[in-house]
Amino acid sequence: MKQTYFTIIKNEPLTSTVYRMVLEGDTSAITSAGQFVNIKIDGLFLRRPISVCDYNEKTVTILYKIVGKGTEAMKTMVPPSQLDILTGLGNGYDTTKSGKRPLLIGGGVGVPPMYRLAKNLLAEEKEPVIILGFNTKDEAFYIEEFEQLGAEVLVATADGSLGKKGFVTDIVKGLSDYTYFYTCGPEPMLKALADCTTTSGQLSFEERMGCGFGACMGCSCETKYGSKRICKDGPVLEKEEIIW
Amino acid sequence: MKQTYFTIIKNEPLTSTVYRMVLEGDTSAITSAGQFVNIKIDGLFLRRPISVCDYNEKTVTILYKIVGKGTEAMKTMVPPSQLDILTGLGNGYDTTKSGKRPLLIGGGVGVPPMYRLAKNLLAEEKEPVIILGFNTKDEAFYIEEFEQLGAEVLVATADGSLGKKGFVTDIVKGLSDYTYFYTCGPEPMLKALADCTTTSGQLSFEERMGCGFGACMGCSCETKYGSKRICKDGPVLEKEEIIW
Amino acid sequence: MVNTKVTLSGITLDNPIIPASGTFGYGYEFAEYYDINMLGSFSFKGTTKEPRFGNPTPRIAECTGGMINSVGLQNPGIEKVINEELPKMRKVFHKPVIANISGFSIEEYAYCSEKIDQEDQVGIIEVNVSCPNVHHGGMSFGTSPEAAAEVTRAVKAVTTKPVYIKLSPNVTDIASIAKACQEAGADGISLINTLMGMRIDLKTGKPVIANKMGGFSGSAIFPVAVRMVYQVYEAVKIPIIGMGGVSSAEDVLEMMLAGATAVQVGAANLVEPFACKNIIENLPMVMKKYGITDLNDIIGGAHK
Amino acid sequence: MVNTKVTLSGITLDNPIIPASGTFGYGYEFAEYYDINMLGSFSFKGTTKEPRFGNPTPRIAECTGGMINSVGLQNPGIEKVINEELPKMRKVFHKPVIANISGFSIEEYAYCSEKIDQEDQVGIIEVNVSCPNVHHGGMSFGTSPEAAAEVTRAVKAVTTKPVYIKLSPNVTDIASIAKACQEAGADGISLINTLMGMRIDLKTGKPVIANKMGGFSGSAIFPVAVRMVYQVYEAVKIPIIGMGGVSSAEDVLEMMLAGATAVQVGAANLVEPFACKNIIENLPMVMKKYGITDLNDIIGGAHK
Ligand SMILES: Cc1cc2nc3c(=O)[nH]c(=O)nc-3n(C[C@H](O)[C@H](O)[C@H](O)COP(=O)(O)OP(=O)(O)OC[C@H]3O[C@@H](n4cnc5c(N)ncnc54)[C@H](O)[C@@H]3O)c2cc1C
Ligand SMILES: Cc1cc2nc3c(=O)[nH]c(=O)nc-3n(C[C@H](O)[C@H](O)[C@H](O)COP(=O)(O)OP(=O)(O)OC[C@H]3O[C@@H](n4cnc5c(N)ncnc54)[C@H](O)[C@@H]3O)c2cc1C
Ligand SMILES: Cc1cc2nc3c(=O)[nH]c(=O)nc-3n(C[C@H](O)[C@H](O)[C@H](O)COP(=O)(O)O)c2cc1C
Ligand SMILES: Cc1cc2nc3c(=O)[nH]c(=O)nc-3n(C[C@H](O)[C@H](O)[C@H](O)COP(=O)(O)O)c2cc1C
Ligand code: FES
Ligand code: FES
Repeated sequence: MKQTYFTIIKNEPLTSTVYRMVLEGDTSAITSAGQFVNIKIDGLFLRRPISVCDYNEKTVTILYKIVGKGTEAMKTMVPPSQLDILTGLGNGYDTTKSGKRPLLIGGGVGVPPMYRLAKNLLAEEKEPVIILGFNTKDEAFYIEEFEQLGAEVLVATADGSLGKKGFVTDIVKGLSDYTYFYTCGPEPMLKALADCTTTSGQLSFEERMGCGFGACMGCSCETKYGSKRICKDGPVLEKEEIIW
Repeated sequence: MKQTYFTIIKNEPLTSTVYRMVLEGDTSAITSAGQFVNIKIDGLFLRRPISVCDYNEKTVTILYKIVGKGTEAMKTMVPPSQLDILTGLGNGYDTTKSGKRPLLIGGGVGVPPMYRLAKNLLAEEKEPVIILGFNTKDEAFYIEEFEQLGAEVLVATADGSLGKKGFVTDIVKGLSDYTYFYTCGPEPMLKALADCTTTSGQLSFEERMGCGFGACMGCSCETKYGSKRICKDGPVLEKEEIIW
Repeated sequence: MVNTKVTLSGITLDNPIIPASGTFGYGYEFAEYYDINMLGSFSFKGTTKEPRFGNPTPRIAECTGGMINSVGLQNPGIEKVINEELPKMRKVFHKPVIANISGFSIEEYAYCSEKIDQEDQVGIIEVNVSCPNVHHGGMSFGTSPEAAAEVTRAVKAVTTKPVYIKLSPNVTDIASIAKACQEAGADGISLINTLMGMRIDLKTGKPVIANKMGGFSGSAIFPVAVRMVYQVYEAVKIPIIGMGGVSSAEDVLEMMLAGATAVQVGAANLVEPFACKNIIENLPMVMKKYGITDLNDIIGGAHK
Repeated sequence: MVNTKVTLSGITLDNPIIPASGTFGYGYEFAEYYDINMLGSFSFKGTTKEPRFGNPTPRIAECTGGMINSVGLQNPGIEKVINEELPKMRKVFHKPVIANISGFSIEEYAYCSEKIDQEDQVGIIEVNVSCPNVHHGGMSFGTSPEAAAEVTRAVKAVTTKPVYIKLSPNVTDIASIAKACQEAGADGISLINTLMGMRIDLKTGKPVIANKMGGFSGSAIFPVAVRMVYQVYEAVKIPIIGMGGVSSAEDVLEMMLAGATAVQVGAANLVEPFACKNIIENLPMVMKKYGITDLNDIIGGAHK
């Protein structure tokens, strides 16, 4: 973990409620896809955890959905204002277990961490299949970005306005040649995926956090191997250890 | 009273601890010298009361001393940021009682309201004598500005580094031809002036304020004519009504 | 269209927003700035038998997200309130008001309540057993179920209007005190009054407030207020007026979900003179955002 | 040069800054970020006899100037704490630590305290009679002078180290509880634990916290903490460890003026992982600003 100031260099809408923010600063604490940052916002007590969507030596990209006070405030921020951020939080996804053809399944604001994960897997010469789920076409984002990585991208929308009508599980159920799965999204989706997948996999969880770096036990969850902190021992858990 | 947003158009140091801020906005609620404004500062609960030093149809000038969190924050503000301000607070000085040759006595951050008052009295073709008291030369401000109004300006510093060595009262005691007095400054100075002046006069008081517009009774003081709210029935009280 | 009307002991308010006692004077200061008839009602400055100047100044201190006051029930006394303030108030506010009554003895509570009960414009009598600035035998009447019940009975015996007991949060068990008031005949409960708090001035090394301690209020105390409203809602059947740190329409909804039928706004009025006006104007929009068409549907909703 | 050394029951601390129990784990999380040997001491996570997972999640809620937690004393139990955590802790922290002990019965308090008393690195035993998340017969041990005194006596009977009783602020009369602990043999008083608070999620209409209520802490509660430290200082002669909302060197001075000999920092560590480090580094400068050369000179200074 590092605490540093980042400079906002881009902050733009992707849909009417999802924004992309690109931040410049010391990214050295970020070591894998699926980690998150914890952002201090003026006037709010708790920091706000947001997944790393992508990063390089100098910048980190996050995608966030406007849902409350904190994200409302983020929406109005303009370059080059500064943000106090904790980076390098959480375990992230382990790509060594992926096999040749892993599924990457993102639902809603669970989509962002899949982007860097896909990049990493492609760099490791694997053949990830990206499955993205949204409520409706207007809420969809980052489909092109994933396609530009050169990966196979399948989309489901609940209302059928884009891609397959239905849920990501409807797509997954139709697939059989995958070697592993990685996912992030709302908990009911995670549960459904754990149930319908035929391989092992890694699932990223959300929990209301006090600190985000393992100090407060605010985010604990019980697993088959004992209690784990979502912020430090997670957010990524393995399918086998999860108690639903 | 009006609640409006003002735009900072100037914010500059006059001494190492006293700053001048010029604000642009709706000044229509300001009706006399000696009134004050109440400024909302991000992150602080209570507004901060500051005297009007001068104003015209479009701008208001305030001079403030850095003493704590609020004024520290004001110091770092840059044009064209905006401030939420209540204007037109307090009774202000009544110039009709001044006679021909009133004394205007300002001590430290009690100096600012004397500026507009001097202007008003000069416009009424009176001959105000301005007496300004500071601790030391380095803390003195606005002397030239007063001189440029064309009024007589006398200065006292506690250490003698500028003007007469001593307090404003030492100057006042040497004068006899004045018709009235107006003052603003630390309470011990006000008390000393009430004691040594030979005429009636008006004194401006400070008190910790909850609202600044008469609602909370936080700033009450007992006078010979009953309890008064410094923020609404004051800050200017007449010498005769004050209970020391 | 949404419904913001709520009813307190038979009195229907256009909306649940009520400026809290001590932060709205007798209304006419605010009537200079907006038409206060848009308010659900308002609770006027705490009234005692004798005129009171209150505590010495400084009476105000800054806190994170709030303030401390030790005004100490400054008021002109019941006679003058009735003869001078109420007539002025009547000119600017035409709905039933809440009369906030304080006292230093059971007799004083009863005396003032009986007097104010005769005033037409008074809709509800709100008996403040909680002011932390004034002590009778050390602690206030609001810190024991027995004392609170005794005040309630004494006031009920001499009044005809709904009596709401306003409770102090500085207690171990708010629910038992509320229950005792209900059993003693209270028509409703107002809560919370201020938390006892203190600040020390680093420059002088002494308390900022001349009286040392004072009542802490403002957004900072909101979570304590919500908790106590929730606890009292489980303990009593009479309506609750919730308050403590309310400063937005969202806060109003949260208080009502906890169990409040109406909501008072205190310290927020002091730093945002238009706080109540803004809340009332935003309320329908915020209700729509959360899919609420009738405020009455959400009262106590968090208990379901 | 300024002196920041203070002494608690014979144990001299390099400075009065102590991370509060539950916000600093067993230290090693923070030891990854800075050398925690700069701390005066630290109070480790509350320990119970049996391992506890604690309350269901969500356990955390945002508040103005603070947060609510309902962690509910998650800990691996006294055996594992002694056998696994303390050895790890010893590697990163070389000064006497404060062992924070909780329990659901007098026997449990005594059992854990007796065990922990034998650990060399433990300097002070801090007995938490105040956790609002765990109820024994409805209310916690910290809400009555008798129960608090009983816990104190039971722990004192089986320990050799200084015993500090950590009090709950959710009480009517904190001074009488502190006094009862002193009379029962307590060597010091820690206060305050969290205020009971609640938030409701407008989207679901239900409490944010799964356990409904939780402990409210952070800057927002500072004025209540200062007031209680001040009241307890007037009531007892034993040293006080003050806490509640401390997040700056200025806050440390204010707590000490109110009567604290040392100061704990809780929620601030969670949102500013370097909070304690920053406070310790700023302290000499802020002392100079207010003309303080020795911190011991200001303890209880506001009472003079
Ligand atoms: C590890 C992790 C990674 C996340 N990554 C992303 C991401 O990449 N993009 C994105 O849009 N969102 C992400 N979230 C969710 C995001 O943290 C919340 O949407 C955000 O904190 C809401 O803050 P707010 O102030 O706008 O909302 P409010 O509702 O005002 O928040 C109030 C409180 O609730 C907490 N909270 C609210 N919703 C959630 C939630 N779903 N999970 C955890 N805490 C919550 C907030 O942190 C805050 O403490 C992530 C959450 C976690 C735990
Ligand atoms: C009617 C009136 C007019 C004033 N005019 C001026 C002016 O023209 N220029 C100027 O520099 N100062 C003026 N002051 C004093 C100014 O209000 C305080 O210096 C300022 O509020 C300090 O805020 P702070 O946050 O920097 O200090 P802090 O010490 O952090 O303030 C903490 C609290 O104390 C209050 N406070 C602190 N000092 C005073 C004080 N002397 N009087 C009243 N409240 C105080 C603050 O408002 C705040 O509530 C005036 C005060 C009043 C009442
Ligand atoms: C300046 C001030 C004066 C107050 N005077 C009274 C009073 O006279 N009677 C009373 O019952 N409550 C009084 N209160 C308490 C408020 O009515 C209210 O219960 C409390 O402030 C909590 O609400 P808030 O956080 O919205 O301010 C006063 C509060 C303030 C800030
Ligand atoms: C997440 C969290 C966990 C806590 N756990 C404990 C605990 O185990 N034992 C205890 O005595 N106090 C516990 N506390 C209370 C703190 O030690 C402290 O008394 C309280 O938070 C007030 O200080 P603060 O405002 O600086 O946080 C906890 C507080 C928090 C925020
Ligand atoms: S959020 Fe504090 S331990 Fe996970
Ligand atoms: S500050 Fe509120 S009445 Fe004067």
